[in-house]
Amino acid sequence: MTAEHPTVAVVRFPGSLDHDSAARAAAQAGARVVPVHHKDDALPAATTAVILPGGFSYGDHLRCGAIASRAPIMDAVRAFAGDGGRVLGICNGFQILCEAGLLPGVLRPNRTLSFMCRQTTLVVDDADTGWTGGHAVGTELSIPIKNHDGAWLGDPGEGRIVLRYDATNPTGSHERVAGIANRDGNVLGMMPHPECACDPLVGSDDGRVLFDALIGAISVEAR
Amino acid sequence: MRTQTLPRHRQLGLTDWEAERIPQLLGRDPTDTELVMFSLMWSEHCSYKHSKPLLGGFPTDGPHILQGPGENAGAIDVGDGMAVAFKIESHNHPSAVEPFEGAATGVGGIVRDIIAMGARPIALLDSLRFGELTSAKSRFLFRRAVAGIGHYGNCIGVPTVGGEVGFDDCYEDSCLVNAMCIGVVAHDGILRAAAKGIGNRLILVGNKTGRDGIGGASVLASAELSDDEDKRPSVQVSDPFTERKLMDCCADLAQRGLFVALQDLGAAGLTSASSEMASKGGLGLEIDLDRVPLREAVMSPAEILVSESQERMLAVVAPGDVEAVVAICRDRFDLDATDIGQVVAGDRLRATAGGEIVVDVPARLLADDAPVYEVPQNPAPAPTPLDLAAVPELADLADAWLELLSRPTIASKRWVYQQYDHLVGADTIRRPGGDAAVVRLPGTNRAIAVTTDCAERHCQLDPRAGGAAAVFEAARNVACTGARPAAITNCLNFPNPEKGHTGWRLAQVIAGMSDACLALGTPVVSGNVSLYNESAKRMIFPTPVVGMVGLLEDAGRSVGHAFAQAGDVVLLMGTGEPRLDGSEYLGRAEGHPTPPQADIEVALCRFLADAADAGLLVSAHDISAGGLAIALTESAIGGAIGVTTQIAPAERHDVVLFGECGGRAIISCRPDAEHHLRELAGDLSAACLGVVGGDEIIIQVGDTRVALPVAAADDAYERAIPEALA
Amino acid sequence: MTRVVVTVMPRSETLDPQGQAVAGALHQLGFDDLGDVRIGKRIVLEIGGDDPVGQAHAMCDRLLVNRLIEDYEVDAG
Amino acid sequence: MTRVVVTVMPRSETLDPQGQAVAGALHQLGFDDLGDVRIGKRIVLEIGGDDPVGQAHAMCDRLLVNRLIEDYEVDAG
Ligand SMILES: Nc1ncnc2c1ncn2[C@@H]1O[C@H](COP(=O)(O)OP(=O)(O)O)[C@@H](O)[C@H]1O
Ligand SMILES: [Mg+2]
Repeated sequence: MTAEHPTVAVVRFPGSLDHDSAARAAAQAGARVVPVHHKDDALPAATTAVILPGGFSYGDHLRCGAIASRAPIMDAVRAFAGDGGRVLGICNGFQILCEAGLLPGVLRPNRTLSFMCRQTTLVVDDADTGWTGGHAVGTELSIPIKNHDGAWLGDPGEGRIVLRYDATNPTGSHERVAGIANRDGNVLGMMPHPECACDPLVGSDDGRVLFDALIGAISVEAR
Repeated sequence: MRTQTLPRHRQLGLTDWEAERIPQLLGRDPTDTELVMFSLMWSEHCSYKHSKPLLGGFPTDGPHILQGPGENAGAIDVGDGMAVAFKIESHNHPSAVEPFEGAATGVGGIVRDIIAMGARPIALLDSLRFGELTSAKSRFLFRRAVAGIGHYGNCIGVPTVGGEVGFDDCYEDSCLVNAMCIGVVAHDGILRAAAKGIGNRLILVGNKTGRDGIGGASVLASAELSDDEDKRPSVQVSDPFTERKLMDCCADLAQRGLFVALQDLGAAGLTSASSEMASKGGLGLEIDLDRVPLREAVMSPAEILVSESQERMLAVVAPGDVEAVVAICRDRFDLDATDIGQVVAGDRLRATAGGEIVVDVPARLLADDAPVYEVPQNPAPAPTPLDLAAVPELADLADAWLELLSRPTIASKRWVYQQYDHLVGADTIRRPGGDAAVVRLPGTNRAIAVTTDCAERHCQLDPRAGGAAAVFEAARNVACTGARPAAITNCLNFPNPEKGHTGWRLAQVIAGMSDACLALGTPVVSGNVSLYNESAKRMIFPTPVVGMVGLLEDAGRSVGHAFAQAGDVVLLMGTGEPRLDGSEYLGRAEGHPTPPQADIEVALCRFLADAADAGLLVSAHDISAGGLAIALTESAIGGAIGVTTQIAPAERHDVVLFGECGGRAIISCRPDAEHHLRELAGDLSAACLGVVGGDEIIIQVGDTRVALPVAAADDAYERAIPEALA
Repeated sequence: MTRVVVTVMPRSETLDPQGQAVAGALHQLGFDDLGDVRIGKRIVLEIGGDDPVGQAHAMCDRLLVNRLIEDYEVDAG
Repeated sequence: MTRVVVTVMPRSETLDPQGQAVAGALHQLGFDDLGDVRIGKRIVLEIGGDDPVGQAHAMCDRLLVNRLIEDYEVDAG
């Protein structure tokens, strides 16, 4: 079972919003998806990858991602990441990973100081993390953003920039960072929503590469 | 203070006659708490006392209607045992006082109506009206209302997929903020509000009760806004985070079959929720006010009963399930859930505080027996015809065209919808910016098309025709996406119906909407009325906002409004007589707009859906504000490609280009599909307009050639609203 | 330029969803002996002229404070 | 219960886009004699026990403050 259908844990916090679509996208890529509650203190035994989905956990109160990053399940996620397990944080999930110290930097309000929902063009910047499939550096992906605090700020040297925005850099992110991984490359946070780009009918299926990577990389390791 | 000297019932907004009626119905004098409850439940906002007799005229039946008006929302069958529940509601007066929180809590309120049906909200729309953007006040209201709607919708994870915004000086003192919500639910999962089962418990779920909006929405919405500070309630602050938890929690409890009945707490709070649940169920309810969780140290029974604290729901639950319900709310969703009373035999609503009975009235008196008033029916004189000779025909039509494109009412609304998450759920197939939005029903291959529309100038000039025009425009928008119009909800935003011609206009608009609904087979399943939208200086136009839902059997067959490829043929479908009367080009409510032609509208909608089903359309776009030239421009901008067209001249070129009327849409198709489409069209007129291609929008009227580069048009269209706000 | 501090807090009878969420989170982290939590803003301005405090009040009136839902205080220095 | 006030301020100008936006808006309203504007948070907590200030510091550490971008102060009363 685990070889063809690796178990992907999708963690749900109060105020998570994109967990269902992220689960759908992971399942489409071949995963067995297991929802995990924020108050749980362990990941399912067979977990081979974790998704922290988008949303407004705890209403974005205090600082986005801050309260969720202190939830009981996060200790398990931290341990899982420490063992080299793949963790994908999307939007609020990215904010949570930064607040949890698993990724460098912080996410600040967009340069418009308003919420921004639009399709964006991302450019692959590091093809060696395993997150972008076989796509070479410079490959463009069309994936939407939808966030209020989407401008990453930090020291890129503390991680690996996997995806950048094209020159329009809509959120005003430092170094046009759209997605950044930790130095080991197994934890990725990205503001754009690949789960909203897994079906040409909803605008694009370029986001599938990330879910395929989540699964593909795992099948390689599992062998 | 002046109000101190008024008799109590007048302070509360009851007329002398109403105050005399209460003891007659009750058989004794009401307690002060009861009087407060009556004053709210008998307000226009809660009782519809000035509009109820007229609303009866709407057609509400149809084979696909599962729930018509009267519940928290209407519901229609969408196949495979699934239903779609939807409703639109106004939050005009609170938004005028505090636009961010007013608009945000408006969204929260309509979402709870959908939750109360047992449905999962899947889409939101908003219909907005403000004064001209040259007014600082209107800019502020517009900016803050949009931010508030975005804040709430984004935070609860329901995509805001569409809506409309219009600007006219008549809304300067009375902005309109209407929100519509659509949810999905299995037929057998539809919940209703009626209390059932003597001995069942009443569980209050969600936020604590505070002094929010005491006497607020209901009193405010029932009288013209004055500067009377005393009438200003404490503003409700939105808490979308709690709403999302409430949404998830109610879905979970409904799934487990733990609800006997469910009702949201809106205007008049616990009073309205409990009296309606009791009255609908033909049973009594007992509430122990000492058990209601409070945010303040001390609140009077009346305050607890009429508090409009947001993000609360009232559920009827079997006694054996109470423990499970409370535990799930608390442990899984971090929500308060409190047993506050029970269903009892009889018909009375009884509330106790400190062991004493403070309220004991037949629930029906509060919920159903408010007085009903016939509003005066004074027909407005027919408007004077438009003197075309007095409307200067501009020498440079391209200039006029660009100017029209950059009018805020016509210009791109990207500044608005970019602040709304219109993608969450990953089922948005047609995004805002076109005609209707298309949203896939989760887990299926079907989709709904949704839109809100109005024709307020038309309604001002000719209310019956205008009411019909609003419904037909909504239907065209839905049909352009390939969907078949199914049903409508509506929000009747009007001035004071007791004055002038407003009562008559209200009746006429309802009659016109009903005509159109009957012609299209789209019954009214829900709605809302907002009256008294006027100040000493200004009255709003009659603004009946129509929210329509249409169905697409195959989500993959939906059609967008954008031209796509060079060489595609452009056809003008349908017929109408474009006029400048009441048009956006004219910019004022003057003259006689073209009355809608029901048979053409119906045939056009059918054609568009059939053509989409057959996979023959590349694009379809209805012609509305700004006329043919604007519709062509929007299709060209949408596809970033030009078009060359030829149109027969009429007495004036500006009438041909910018004149408005219903019954028309522009489609594009591959050249080899044209023949098929003409066959499908039957008697419906299909005139060849031209060909897609190039980077200019060229319109040849007789021997006059007018042209705009697509890029210049796009620039004017996109820049208008951001620049008006800068 | 004088440093003026404006403190803006939610009015006592209005709901403070942010304070409520933070209180809940602190409880879950084990801070049990905790009552009400309310969260507002602290705005620190450098203002010139003769009457910086008067100016600050004017700024509160015009922009910084929403009197319908917030109370404020102005302190010099 | 003791009332403890936690003040949280952004560490630098780049970290305070809101302060900059407000400064711009105040200038537009005609408040010309205006220098820097900084916007932070004021968190008012009711804390029980013997050491409310110590508790508040612990809360800042655990949740209330992100030291990467924010500085804070704790005041009793
Ligand atoms: N307030 C709003 N919220 C969301 N979308 C909006 C809003 N106003 C306009 N839109 C979107 O912009 C597009 C154009 O609106 P409108 O000009 O009213 O269309 P139409 O003329 O077809 O009714 C539509 O897709 C509509 O959904
Ligand atoms: Mg349209």
